Order: sequence, then C-alpha cells, then structure tokens
Amino acid sequence: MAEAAHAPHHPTQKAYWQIFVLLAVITAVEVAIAYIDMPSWLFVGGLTVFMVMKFAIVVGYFMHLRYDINLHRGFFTFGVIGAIAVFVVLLATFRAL
Amino acid sequence: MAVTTPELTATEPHGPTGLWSWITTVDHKRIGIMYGITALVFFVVGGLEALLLRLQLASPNAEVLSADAYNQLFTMHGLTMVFMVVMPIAAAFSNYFLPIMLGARDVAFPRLNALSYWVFVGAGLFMYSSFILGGAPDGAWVGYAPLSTQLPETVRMDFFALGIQVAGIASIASSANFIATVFTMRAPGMTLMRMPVFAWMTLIVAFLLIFSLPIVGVGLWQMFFDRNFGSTFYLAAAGGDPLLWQHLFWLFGHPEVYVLILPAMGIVSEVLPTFSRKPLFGYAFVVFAGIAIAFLGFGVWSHHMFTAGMGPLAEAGFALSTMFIAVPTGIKIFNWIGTTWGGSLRLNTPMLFSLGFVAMFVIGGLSGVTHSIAPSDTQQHDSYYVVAHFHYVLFGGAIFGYMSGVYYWFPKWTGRMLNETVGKWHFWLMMLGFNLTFAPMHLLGLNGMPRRIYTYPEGLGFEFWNFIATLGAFTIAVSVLVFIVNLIWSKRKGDVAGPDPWDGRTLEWSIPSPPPEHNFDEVPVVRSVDDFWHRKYTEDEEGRLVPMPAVSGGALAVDETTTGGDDDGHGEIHMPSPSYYPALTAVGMTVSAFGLTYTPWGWIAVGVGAVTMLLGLFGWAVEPVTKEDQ
Amino acid sequence: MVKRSQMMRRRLVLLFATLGLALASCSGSGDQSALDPKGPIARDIDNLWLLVFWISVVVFVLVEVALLYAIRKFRERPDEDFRPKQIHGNTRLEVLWTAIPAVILAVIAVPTVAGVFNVREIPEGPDVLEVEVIGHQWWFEFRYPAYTNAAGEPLTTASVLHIPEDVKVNLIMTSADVIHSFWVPALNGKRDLVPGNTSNLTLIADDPTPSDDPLPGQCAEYCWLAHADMRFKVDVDTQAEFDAWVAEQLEPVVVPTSGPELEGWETFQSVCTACHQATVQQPDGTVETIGVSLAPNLGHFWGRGVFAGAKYEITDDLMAQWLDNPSDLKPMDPDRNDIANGRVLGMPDFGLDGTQIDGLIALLKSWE
Amino acid sequence: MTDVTASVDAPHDGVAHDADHHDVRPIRKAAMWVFLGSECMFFGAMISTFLLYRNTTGDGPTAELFNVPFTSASSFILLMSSLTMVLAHAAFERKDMRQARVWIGATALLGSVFLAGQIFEFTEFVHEGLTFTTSPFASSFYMLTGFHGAHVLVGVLMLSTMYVLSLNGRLYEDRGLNVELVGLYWHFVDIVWIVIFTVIYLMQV
Repeated sequence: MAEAAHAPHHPTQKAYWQIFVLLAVITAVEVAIAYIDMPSWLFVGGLTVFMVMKFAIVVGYFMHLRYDINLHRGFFTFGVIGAIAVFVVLLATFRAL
Repeated sequence: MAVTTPELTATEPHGPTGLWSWITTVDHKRIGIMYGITALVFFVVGGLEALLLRLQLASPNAEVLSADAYNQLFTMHGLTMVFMVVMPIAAAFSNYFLPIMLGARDVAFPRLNALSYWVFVGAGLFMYSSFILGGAPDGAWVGYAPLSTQLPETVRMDFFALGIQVAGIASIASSANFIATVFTMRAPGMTLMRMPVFAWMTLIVAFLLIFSLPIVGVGLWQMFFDRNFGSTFYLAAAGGDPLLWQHLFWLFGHPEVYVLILPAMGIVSEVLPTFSRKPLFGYAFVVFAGIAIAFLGFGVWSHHMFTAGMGPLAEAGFALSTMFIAVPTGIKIFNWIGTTWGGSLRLNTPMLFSLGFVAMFVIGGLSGVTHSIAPSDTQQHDSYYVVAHFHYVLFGGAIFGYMSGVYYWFPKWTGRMLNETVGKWHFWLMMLGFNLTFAPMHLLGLNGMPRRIYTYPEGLGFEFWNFIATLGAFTIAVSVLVFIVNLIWSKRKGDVAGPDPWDGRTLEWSIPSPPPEHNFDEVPVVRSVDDFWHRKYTEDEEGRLVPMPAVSGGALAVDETTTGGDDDGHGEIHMPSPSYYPALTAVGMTVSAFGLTYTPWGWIAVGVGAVTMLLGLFGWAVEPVTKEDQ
Repeated sequence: MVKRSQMMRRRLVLLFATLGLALASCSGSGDQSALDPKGPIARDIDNLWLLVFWISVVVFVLVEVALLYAIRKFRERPDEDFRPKQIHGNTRLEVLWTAIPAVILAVIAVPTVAGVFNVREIPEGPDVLEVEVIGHQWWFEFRYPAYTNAAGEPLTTASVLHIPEDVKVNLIMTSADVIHSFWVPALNGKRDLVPGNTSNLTLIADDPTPSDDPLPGQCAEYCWLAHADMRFKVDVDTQAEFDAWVAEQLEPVVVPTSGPELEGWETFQSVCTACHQATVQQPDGTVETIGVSLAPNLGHFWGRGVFAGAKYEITDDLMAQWLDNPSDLKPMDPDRNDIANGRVLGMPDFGLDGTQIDGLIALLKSWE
Repeated sequence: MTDVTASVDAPHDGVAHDADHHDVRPIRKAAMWVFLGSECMFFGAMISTFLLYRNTTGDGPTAELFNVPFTSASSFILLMSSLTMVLAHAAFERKDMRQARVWIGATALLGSVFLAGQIFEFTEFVHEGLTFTTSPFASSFYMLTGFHGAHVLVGVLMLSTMYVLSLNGRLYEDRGLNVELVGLYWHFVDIVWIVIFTVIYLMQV
C-alpha cells in the first residue's frame, strides 16, 4: 500500500551505519578544527559549513525528509529559514552579530 | 432547498450526557460553542474593566480608581481582550466551521482540540485568580522589563508570565491541529485554491501563531527566571539588556495582531459575497494578500520600538517594511469594495457589520500607515493616538467582523435566526458608541496625552474629549446589552432558519442546522470555489445570475456526492469517542502553573500537576481514537 | 412607516455628523500638543506628519465615498428583479490598486528616511549644550556636566530643565530603575530612557518661554504607580537669563546658624540625607556636598517652582502636606524601598512633627 | 507551495474516502513536522539570546571553562542514539518487533547517558563558579542547555514507554505514540544539539 512505494527509497540498514560513520568523522574534524588556531573567519566559516552538513544529513536521511512529500519539507524549511532570517535581523539590530 | 437527510444509520456512540458530556466532548462543534460562550463572558468582563477605566478618565484628577487599581485594570483589559476574547472568538469560528467548510467530519486531532480549549480556560482562570491572590498583573499587556522584573517579591507579573505561556501552549496545539486539518482532510476535489477564504485565513493565522508563540515563550521564561531564580537576562546592572524583552515580545506581538484581524477579514470575505449575490472580487488576490501579510508580519516588529533607541539604520529599515504592509491591506479593502460593486446588496445585520468593518478598518489602516513614518511616530508612540489606532482596527475591525460572523452563522449552530430589528439597533448603537469613544482619542494623542496614565491635570485640553470618550464607552455597553438580549431571545424564539437561510455559497449551508455530529452524510465532491453556490445557480451568456434548472426535489445535493463504493452510501460513520484525558491534562498544567508561582513551597503543587499531566498524556497516547477500535 | 431608505439615510447622516464633529475640532490643541511645534526639529516632524495626514484624508474620502456609493447604488431594490453580473475579478484593476499605493508609499518613504536620519543626528561641537537626563521612578533629574560648583559636583536640578533659546541641546539620557520616555512634544518626539543604555535627543527651542508658562513635558513609557505624575517643565531662557540661572545654581547653599532654619537643618541632616543631596557652605566657609543622590537635589529647591515630578506648584501648605505624608499627594510605594540596592519607590512618611516640618520649610526657603 | 496540492491529494485518493477509518499516519506526520518547525523558533530565540550575551560574563568564568573533549564525547553519544533510533524505526517497519525493541531500549539508554553527562558537566561548572545567576552569559547558557536537556528527558520518557508497551505487544502504528513520530522528535533533539555543540562549545568566538 502507501508504504510499499516508500520502501526502496529508505536507506538500507548498512547505509544507516555508513551515514553514522560519516557524521562521526565530521564531528571529529570539527573538534580538531577547534584546537587549530586559524583566522577567525575561516574558523567560524569552517565550523558552520560542517554544522550545516551534519544538520542536512540527519534531517535528510535519518528523518527521511529527502523522500518525504513537499508539504513536510515546506513546514520544516519555513521554520528553519524563518528562524535564521528573523534572528539574524534581531542580532543585527543589537549589533551583536 | 432543504436537503432531505437519508435515514441515519451512523452508529452514534452513546456518549455521556449533561455536564460530563461537555467536559469530555471532542466534537469540534461543541468545542466551538464552548470557545464562543467563554469568549463572550470574558468580553463582558473586559468591557466592564474598560468602563471603569473610562469613568476614571472622564474628568481630570478623578478619584474613581487609585493608581494601583487603574494599572491592574488597564493591564487586565488588554490581556483579556487580546488573549481571552478576540483569539477565542476566532477559535470558536475556526473550530466550528473549518471542518465543515472543508467537507470534513472533524478536525485532524479531536482530543488535541479539546486540550486546546481546556488549557485556554485554565490559563484564563489562572490569570483572573490573580485578582484575589495579591493583585492582577500591572505591567501593561506588553509587560516591559525591567518594570516586570523590578518587584520579584510580588506574584503579580508571575501570573502574567505563566498565564500567557499556558495560553500560548493552547494556541500552538490548536494551530498544529488546524494546519494538519487543512492540508490533509479536505473534501476530494477541493484543492487549496478552492477553499473558502475563511479557511485560508484560519490557515495563515495558524502559521503565524505556531511560528511566533515560541519566541515570546522564550521571553516569558526569561522573565520568569529573572523574577524567581535570580537570573540576569534583563538586569541592566549585571549587563542584561531590557530591550531584549521588547524584541522577543514584539517578534510575537506583531504577528499576533494579524492573528487577531485575519479571521475577521476571512468572515467579511464570506459575508460580503453572500449578501451581494456576487463572487468575491479577486479571490486569488485576497488569498495572496493574506499570505503576504503573514510573511511581512514577521519583518516589521520593531516599529513598536522606534523610540527605544535602536539607531537610525534599524529605524529606517523597519519604517520601510512597515509601510509596505499597507499594500496587501489595501488590496483586500479594494477587493471588498469590488465585491459589492454591481451586486444586489441585502443590508441585513451581518452585511451591515461587514460594511462597518470595511469602513472602520480603512480609518484604522490609514492611522497605522502614519505610524510607519518613524519621525512622526516619535510624537504618536505611546500616546492616545496609538490607542485610537489599535481600537479602530481591533474593535472597528476584529469585533465588527466577529459580530458579522455571529449574525451570519447563528442560524447554522442554533437553527434559529437572530432578530433583524434588534440586530440593526445593535449595529447602529455600536457604530455610534465606537466612533464617539475612539475618534476623539486621535486628538487626545496628538494633544500630548500619553498612554496608560491613571489621571491627567487640568489645563492641557484633555478634559472635553475624555468626557466624550466616556459617553461613547457607555453607548457601546448599551449596544452589547442589546446584543446579548438578542442572543438569548433568539435562541428560543427566533424564526426557524432552514439549512440555507442566507442563500449561502460554502459547504456549511448544504447541511442541516444545527448540523448532526458527523456533519456530512456523504462527503461532497468539490469542483470549484463556492461549490455549493454553483450547484444552485449558473450564469447566462452575459454572465448574469440564473437559478439552476430545478432537478427533482432535493436530490441535487445528494447524488453529487461520492456513493462510496457499492453499498448504499450509508457506511458505518465512526465519530471519535469522548475522552476526559484532555481535560485532565489541562487541569494538571494549570495546577503546575499555580505551583510555579508560589515556589519554593509550590514545588509540591508542580509535582502533583506534572504527574496529573503525565497520566493524562499517557492515557491519551495509548487510548484508541474510537472506542470500538480495540 | 418611514420608507426604509429614508431611515437609512437619516442614520448615515447621524454617523457622519459625529465623525465630522470629531475631526472638525482639530484646532483645540493645548500647549502639550504635538501639533504646534516651537522648535525646528518638532516643526520638521510636524511637516512630515501633515504631508502624510492630508494624503491619508484624500485616500480616506475616496475609499469611503466609493463604499457608500456602492451601498446606495447597488442596494437590492425590493421592486425589480435585479440579477447581478457574476464578476470574478479584474487583473488590470488589481495591478492598478497595488501599484498606486506602492507608488504613494515610495513617495512618502523618501522624506521618512531623510527624517529619521535628521532627527537621530547627534549634534557635536563647542556650541552644543550637553545635559544628562536621568529617569527615576517618578521624577526627572537633569545634570549639566559643563558647569561644576565649588565642591566639584556638576550642576544638578530636577523637574525643570532650563535651556537657552536657539542652542542645540544634546540630552544624554539613561534611567536609574525602569524604562521611561522623555517627551516634550513642542520641541521633539519622545525618546526612551533605558537602564544600562544611553540614548540621545536633540532639543532646539526657537524663542524663550514666559517664566510662568514653561513648555510642559511628560514621561510617555509606563513606569508603574505614578507614571501619570512624572512630568517636567522646559524653561527656555535668553542666553543672559540662562547664564544668570547657572551662576545662581552653582552657588552653594548656606548652612543656617539660628532660628527655625537651624531646626530644619538638624532634621535635614538626620533624616533627609539618607536619599537627598545638597552642596552646602558650612558656617566656617568650607564647601562640601552632603547626602546621597537617590532623590532630587535639594540645593536651590524652592526656586524651581514645582515639585513631586512637577505635579504641584511649590507652596507652603502643599509642602507641609507633602512632608507630613507624601503618599497622600502622589501614589507611591515607599514600603518597598531598598535604599541599599538603590531601589527608591517613594518618599516614606517620617512622622515629622509640626516644628520639624516648619523648620524644613524655612530651611528650604532660605536656600531659595 | 502550489505543487503541494497535487502530492497531498495522493494519499487521500489512495484510500476510499468513506472508509470509516481513514489513514491517520500522514495527518500525524504533518502535525509533527510543523511542530518541529515551530521548535526551531523556540531554540532559535534561545541561541540568539546566548549569542547576544556570549561576552557578557561579568566577573564570572567565561567560555574557556568548557571541557570540549567531554562534550565531544556526549555529542558522539547523542549521534549514536540517532543511529539506534533510525534502526529501531527500520526494524519496526519490517515488523521485526524483537529487534525494534532492542534498538528502542538502546536509544533510551544512550539518551540517559547523555543526560547523565550533562548533569555531571553542570555540577562541574557550578563548582567552578558558573551558576545560573552569575552573569547573563551563564543564565543564557544554562537556559539553552537546560531546555535542550528537558527535551531529551521527554524523549527518554517516550522511548521507555514505548519499550514497555512493545513488551506486551501493545505498540500500534496509528496511535499518537508510534515509533516514527518519536523518531522524528528524537532526531530533531539531536540536530538541535549539533547546532548547540558547534555554536556554543566549539566556536567560543
């Protein structure tokens, strides 16, 4: 029934383990970066890139948003993008970015 | 045009009767009625508070109310009208009519719907208990820090912080409920662009609420921790910034004011076409204007803080974004006038209130635009000019819109018509009283009368117009009495209204009034906007209205619906069974709120409340929706 | 029975009569009005307001007339069977009434943004008079850092702000407790006083005000009990008058050596210095500042003419009532005072007897 | 948003509309996703409060206090719990109840270990003078990590309830408390920690 249509898209058990290892590696790299001193823009930029990658991987594969209908994607991205936009403007008015 | 109702074979679960049936109901119609009645009671209470305020301000240096009493009353007047009157009235209409307009039998989560109502009632009683437990909140409905955190030893502002928090939880729950209902439970064929405008406005309101309430939730927790656990979020001496509260509050505050007005706009967009016998002018544009207002609503909050010292760049930016909110609002108003243009207007009371809405909202909208002009806003901000503005949009707008809704849909949920003559008296008295009260406030504000002052000196030119405003306030009170008399009298003795007294356009007029618990015997297939209207009328060659050629009596509506496979179309209709778990959870939440107010010994009550909540949630999560499912 | 449309027309007339009456009496503006500016900045704001106001009136008239015309013309006539054309919309019209408001707003946007930067510009330079404004719960404190007295204290006064005419006055504002808002409509829009932040407001007055009729101002941000009684006066002097006033204020007040004033001085030292401050000249000539500045500075107090947040004129019997029990004259909550942490919510009732009160009045009068 | 309408009708038409019991799962999932969207606003507000006060440390300890290795370990634990959660959901879809129960138990356990780690870390910080009332930095740090911990606790409660229910076979698919919804909630709590860990512990800007 509806589930059958979804099954092939779901990552297999083995794929989940691979995704998990990838996430662990990214976390390790992030921690490593924390100990290397580098120009602050590279430091913050690099950490943000890795953070966004981990965020996207977990949301995409573990929460199956990649295979989900546009409605659910719409709800969540509206929340995430909305939050980022609104709070960047808030911190800008406080000149605390 | 009565729809002959086939013999019901629906197995109505033999529910409890009497008060217990109301406490355990999960039927969206009964919850809607409960919201409506609670909102009306709070409306009268809020109105009495307003009368006391106006008596105190009727003359300079008056002794009617002490400063302390005045501060509590104006704060509770604001909180009551926003959180316990206008939002619940919108919830009453959305609860009752959203499922029916979408062709559904109930909302997505009936028990969550009951929880929203009972948590709202808990929040209302919790906040009003403050009057006898050391004084009501007296920090204004905005509760600016550090005034709200200046006296941690009192409990007044704890009732404010926890009261709005609990009311917020109720609204988040009902928003998620309505969003799920709109996106997953529409009648077959009813795409989003064939939904009634009221359904669209309820959907947009749900999005505004669910994305803005968490932000003020964080602000309220910070205020609560500052007051009770010595944190320093807003303590300037320790480096905290009081402006953070203003930002977090208004990030919720401005979407909130659109939450208050959009449902009324939805009602007007239903009433005007029905009484002009013409489709809504520019349906898509009205809908997209609503969506545009929702997005812009999140981008303008700091126009409440032009005088707070954010620096010129931020002020200029928010002035521009605020200015452009007038464009979608203008589109709506022009489309409403376009709807009446060339129509055949029946000036019954619902139509009068909707036309009154449009007329008064134009004034409120224009005075709103003058606020977006940041430099001139520094003269208007926190003066009675602002009080005039938001009463023109909230009273002239929202309340007129909801009164129109009450007169329009009263026949549907009671089966009887509200009296037209008494209705017209109610309209004209309210129109007169409203203008008498709030028009002079424009002048008072520009003459330098600040907001929230318990009295004013002689010689500044405030005496005359304050007296006129007080007269107006009592005229409004008379009109509300006329309204209540009309409600009570018509409930019993009003003329019997058939399922479609106004020759309506949307699905709720295609079912008997009052509708049965399962709403539709057969869920209709929808082919166009205002589908029910197009089943009754069609257009001749030049587009003029022509009644549909009469088909054998009454079968019109029935055979249009899906016959649901081979059986004779009366399959078992299982309605969700009553459940007391939502009410139990709500009681637990309110007890915890009381406990949190009176820590440290209050922790016991918090424990009891939390356990009750967990029991309620656990029982609810495991309980099947309909009992026979076991 | 009067024909329905007759009754309807009479009611419409009634409605518009009240509306007209309300708008027509714009003229009655008192002297705390934002509609008759007495300084260049307030005048710029007023011009911007008038531009937007008249545009709004035009839009108001057009839209309301269109609505009322539609009601009158398209009302359902009971006699003829009028079946309306089912018009669903008109995209051209939609574009029109989206573009026109957008254009009008774009036109207004230009002076608005210019106005914002103009009003917020902080004046610098030697000819600018800087005044520190500190908001307290329920009175305004003004300090002039440029002028210091013999004891090294800046000139400090309360409730009455003296400024010279035609001079850019830069108010550097903060608050000692909660958020207040400094608003003298005749000279500029309001500006909040936020604890922990400083904000700036520029006042420029065109011409001096008569000494008995200064410009009234008021706190505009709700600050609890006596928010309505937290007022102030702006006394605009000619440059000469202002210099004379400064010189007089800088003079330390003389400690009395005899008579009821001495009785007052004893009470002052034992009771009042817990919150009030004054720069006094001792009989032996030394000049010192005594007391704490949590409440208005009492040096040259009587000369201010108003007290208790500029709510009352200074007269003997009002001062006697105030000293007897301050909460009778102004809503305050002295029981919640926490002097150690600087929280002052009102002057308590010290239970002073007659002679102490007369002594204090005599003392303050002698300090003029 | 327009393509939303087409796909949404799909699950609808797939099921005979008048069947007495229409499929509730897509309805519950829609509500959960929009709830998670609103939770983004909740945590977003707290994270921006922290960013505002990150340098307002008064005379109390500053961000150097953070023990990055320890927190990296607890982040790894939470990451593992996300894996066990998704394995539990996969097992549940395959109707392999025994395996699903094992993974649900593992997720609850890992969640509890993470919570224990947080509590240990907090007691450590309090000893070093960073209490809830020390400075705005401290207040916003404890509020953010505290509310995240509260969400983890609610997750552990739900997981253990499901574990008990599955013991006597009363874990149904169409009830409020089903593996898929708790899974979405749990992963959300994990990605909030991913943001907190990077922004607060690592960046220390």
